[in-house]
Amino acid sequence: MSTRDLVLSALFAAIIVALGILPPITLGFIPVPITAQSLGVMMAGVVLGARRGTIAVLIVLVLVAIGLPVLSGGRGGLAAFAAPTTGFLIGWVLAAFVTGYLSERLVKSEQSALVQTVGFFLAAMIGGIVVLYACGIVYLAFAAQLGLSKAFLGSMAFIPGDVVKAFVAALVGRAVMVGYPLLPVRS
Amino acid sequence: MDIRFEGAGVSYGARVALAPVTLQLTEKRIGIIGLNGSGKTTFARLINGLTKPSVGRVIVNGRDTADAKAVLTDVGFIFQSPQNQIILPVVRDDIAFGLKSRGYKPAEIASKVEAVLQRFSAAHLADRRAHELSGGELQLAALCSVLATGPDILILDEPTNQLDLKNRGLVHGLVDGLPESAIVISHDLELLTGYERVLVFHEGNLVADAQAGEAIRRYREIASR
Amino acid sequence: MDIRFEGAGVSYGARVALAPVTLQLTEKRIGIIGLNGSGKTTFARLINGLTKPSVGRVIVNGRDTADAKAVLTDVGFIFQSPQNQIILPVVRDDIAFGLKSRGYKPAEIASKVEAVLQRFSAAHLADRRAHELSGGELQLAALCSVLATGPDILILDEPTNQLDLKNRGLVHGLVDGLPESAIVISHDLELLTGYERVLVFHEGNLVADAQAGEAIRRYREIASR
Amino acid sequence: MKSLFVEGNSGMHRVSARAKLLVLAALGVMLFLTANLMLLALAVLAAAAVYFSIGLPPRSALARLKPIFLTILIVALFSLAFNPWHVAIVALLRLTALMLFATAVTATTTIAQFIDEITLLARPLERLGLLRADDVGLAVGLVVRFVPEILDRYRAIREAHAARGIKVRPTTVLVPLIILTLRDADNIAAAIDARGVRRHVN
Ligand SMILES: Nc1ncnc2c1ncn2[C@@H]1O[C@H](COP(=O)(O)OP(=O)(O)OP(=O)(O)O)[C@@H](O)[C@H]1O
Ligand SMILES: Nc1ncnc2c1ncn2[C@@H]1O[C@H](COP(=O)(O)OP(=O)(O)OP(=O)(O)O)[C@@H](O)[C@H]1O
Ligand SMILES: O=C(O)CCCC[C@@H]1SC[C@@H]2NC(=O)N[C@@H]21
Ligand SMILES: [Mg+2]
Ligand SMILES: [Mg+2]
Repeated sequence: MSTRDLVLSALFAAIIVALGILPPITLGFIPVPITAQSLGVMMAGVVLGARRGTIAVLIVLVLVAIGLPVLSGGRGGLAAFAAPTTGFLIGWVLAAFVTGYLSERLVKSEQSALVQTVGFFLAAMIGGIVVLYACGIVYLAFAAQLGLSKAFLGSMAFIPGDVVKAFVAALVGRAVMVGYPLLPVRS
Repeated sequence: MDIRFEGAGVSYGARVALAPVTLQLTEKRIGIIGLNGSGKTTFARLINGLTKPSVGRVIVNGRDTADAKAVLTDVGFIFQSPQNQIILPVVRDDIAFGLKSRGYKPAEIASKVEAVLQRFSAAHLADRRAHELSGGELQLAALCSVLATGPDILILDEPTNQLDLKNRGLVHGLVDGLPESAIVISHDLELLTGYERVLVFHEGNLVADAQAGEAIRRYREIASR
Repeated sequence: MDIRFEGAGVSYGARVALAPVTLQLTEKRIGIIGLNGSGKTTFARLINGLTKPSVGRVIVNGRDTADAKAVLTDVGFIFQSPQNQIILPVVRDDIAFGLKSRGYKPAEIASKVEAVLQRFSAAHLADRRAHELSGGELQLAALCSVLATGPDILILDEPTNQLDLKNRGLVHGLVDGLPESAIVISHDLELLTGYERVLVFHEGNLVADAQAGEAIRRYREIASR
Repeated sequence: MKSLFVEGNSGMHRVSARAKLLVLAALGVMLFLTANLMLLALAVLAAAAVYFSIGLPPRSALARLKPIFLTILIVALFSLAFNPWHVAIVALLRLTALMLFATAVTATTTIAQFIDEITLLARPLERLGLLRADDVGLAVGLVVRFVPEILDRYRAIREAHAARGIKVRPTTVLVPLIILTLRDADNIAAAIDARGVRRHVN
């Protein structure tokens, strides 16, 4: 990995951490916080692409593991990997990868603004919602003995917020692409 | 322009960033100098209400800055790091953006954008990406964005930072030619030659308020201590 | 120090950032001036191999910079934006950082860190966070980090940017006192007074190579066009 | 950014980081192999004993547990509403024991120790050419170094909105924030390369 790619990933990890300053909203009946950090995960994929986006998220997980309070609400430490929400946390890695991979495939610089935005939106929806929720729900069902259907139902409370996040990520991705083209082009 | 400081000062906790100042500013060109951390930016931010006084009041054109919104339309501010000031990636969009939020119609916006680009001979920058601009070009773009909305008073915080001799000359010329009132913070003392009023700050205190020549002499004396 | 440019030039696509240059640099103090975008930074980056020549070669102390690794130990570089130069959170760790990767043992590292802090009277900065430092302090910390590894040649890219008169004086003093060879890029012409050799760049070309007085005269002429 | 490490000299502090991490991993597996309530309750008691022995004042020791324990409890209650009671209790006990021990490991292991272990884990990947093990420490340092810088920039961008009378929206803040941060990355990378730190890489 070039030094530039390493630094890009680390700085995006820093952006994800910074998004954790916004306090999480915890819905009374669901144990997983609504957090702006998952917006950061989507943006990492959209802006940096699959490889660097994935590394950015991995760096965040390393920071969590070594005891830095980088999750929203100042949480962190290995205990974050022993929570019912751990599936979502680990799912961030796959989410960034899939979002990035699809962004690289769907969005081309010669497309119109609308097509690009829609491309990024689809990438963020599939990576940041479909794939992420699959990880989160399976883990929740298993670790908390909740059963798949209940875990699924409970997680639906995040859908409205996460659709909005995917939309914001798409707008940001398109604007950054215009202002600072960076996404790796696939040959 | 009519700016009155009435015993206005700023503290952060126990630290005094600006000791209370009482004065009135009406001159067309006002310079501000002082060492790093002496309180220059703090003083300027009081004028457009970005910082609220911890004691006293600041009155701009008859309005208390405690109600920042009223003052913002009168006062334009060019920040010390202009790259933080450009909000949209493309220069033209950024200029239009401030107008849009003031409720102008699309046709008006387009004509105002053209007018300001014309005024500063900056048409060649209109479609450039802000992040690719050189220091001098960035300063110019920020100036266009801020002046497009027609403020009455302009504050420039170290506008010639990082610029070469030529760009510096360009900015000097631009500032001198502004019909608006301008308050200029600068380490670039040449920029202030001829100013009838220059304020010198030191460790949070206003230590001189004089013509350029006298004020610069005081500043050099402080710097050489 | 012995730096040879042998027809070395840099292009980005069709754009020529630096037209081929042939010269030899052996003087202890070398100044570089020119307008924004004239190719100064590009020229300097060729010396430590951060940028590779598109044509020609650059030889530093007998080694081709095409093999950047060999050259990096000889050449220290202080960048145009010092806030991006301090890489680790705490100054002391940052200074140690460059040493660690050169394979020194922990005890050696500690003593070298102390030595460089001593040399620049910067011990008070050792445990400060990079993020909290003022512009002048950042420059000082960057100098410590780079010189700790003992390069033979130091390149400073606009070291007095954004500094007030006092800090500027401080940096002038530091640079003048360096026993290392130094190549100084600057818009701050005072910094270069007395330099026996100053290069002037314009639009990617080396347009003058002379004593400070003569070079600065040429530069002013270019800037006033 | 302050780490969750707690200064001290308890038994847990003296055990090597590697041993603690191995035990934690083993615990993670073993707890899920049994559904025996007695055994699980015992595990919780043991983990609690370890956790409360590390020398943290009881009040802050409890405060640290709160956020994650709360989620575990809520999930258990949610589970209780739909599942047989012992299923819910099993999940509650498993996660509580694991969380207690994990919190104890975090509180007694320094960042430097963690980074050493992660670097070691990364060595095999390095041999595959996937990454450089030493980059782990560098990346962590970079994030800690630049988070405050990013927050400052966020503040500056918000102020620019205020000064120009523009309403703050997520996109108009995030776009300049990301562009400016990415642009810094180029300069920072050059600074790292110039210091010859990652020398065997292009
Ligand atoms: N938000 C804040 N919190 C705490 N201290 C502050 C804050 N803003 C400014 N200060 C302090 O107030 C003092 C004056 O700062 P100010 O920015 O006005 O200086 P300045 O004269 O503009 O300096 P420079 O030439 O470096 O721009 C400094 O000591 C600064 O550290
Ligand atoms: N990576 C790059 N890709 C394309 N163009 C570049 C690149 N780096 C530099 N340039 C261009 O090469 C020219 C010389 O740039 P350089 O940075 O050397 O100027 P400079 O003299 O250091 O200017 P300043 O005083 O603003 O620092 C400029 O026109 C610049 O836009
Ligand atoms: O512990 C954490 O902070 C990580 C939990 C992850 C939260 C998930 S991400 C997808 C979903 N959307 C949210 O807003 N929160 C959850
Ligand atoms: Mg200031
Ligand atoms: Mg330069």
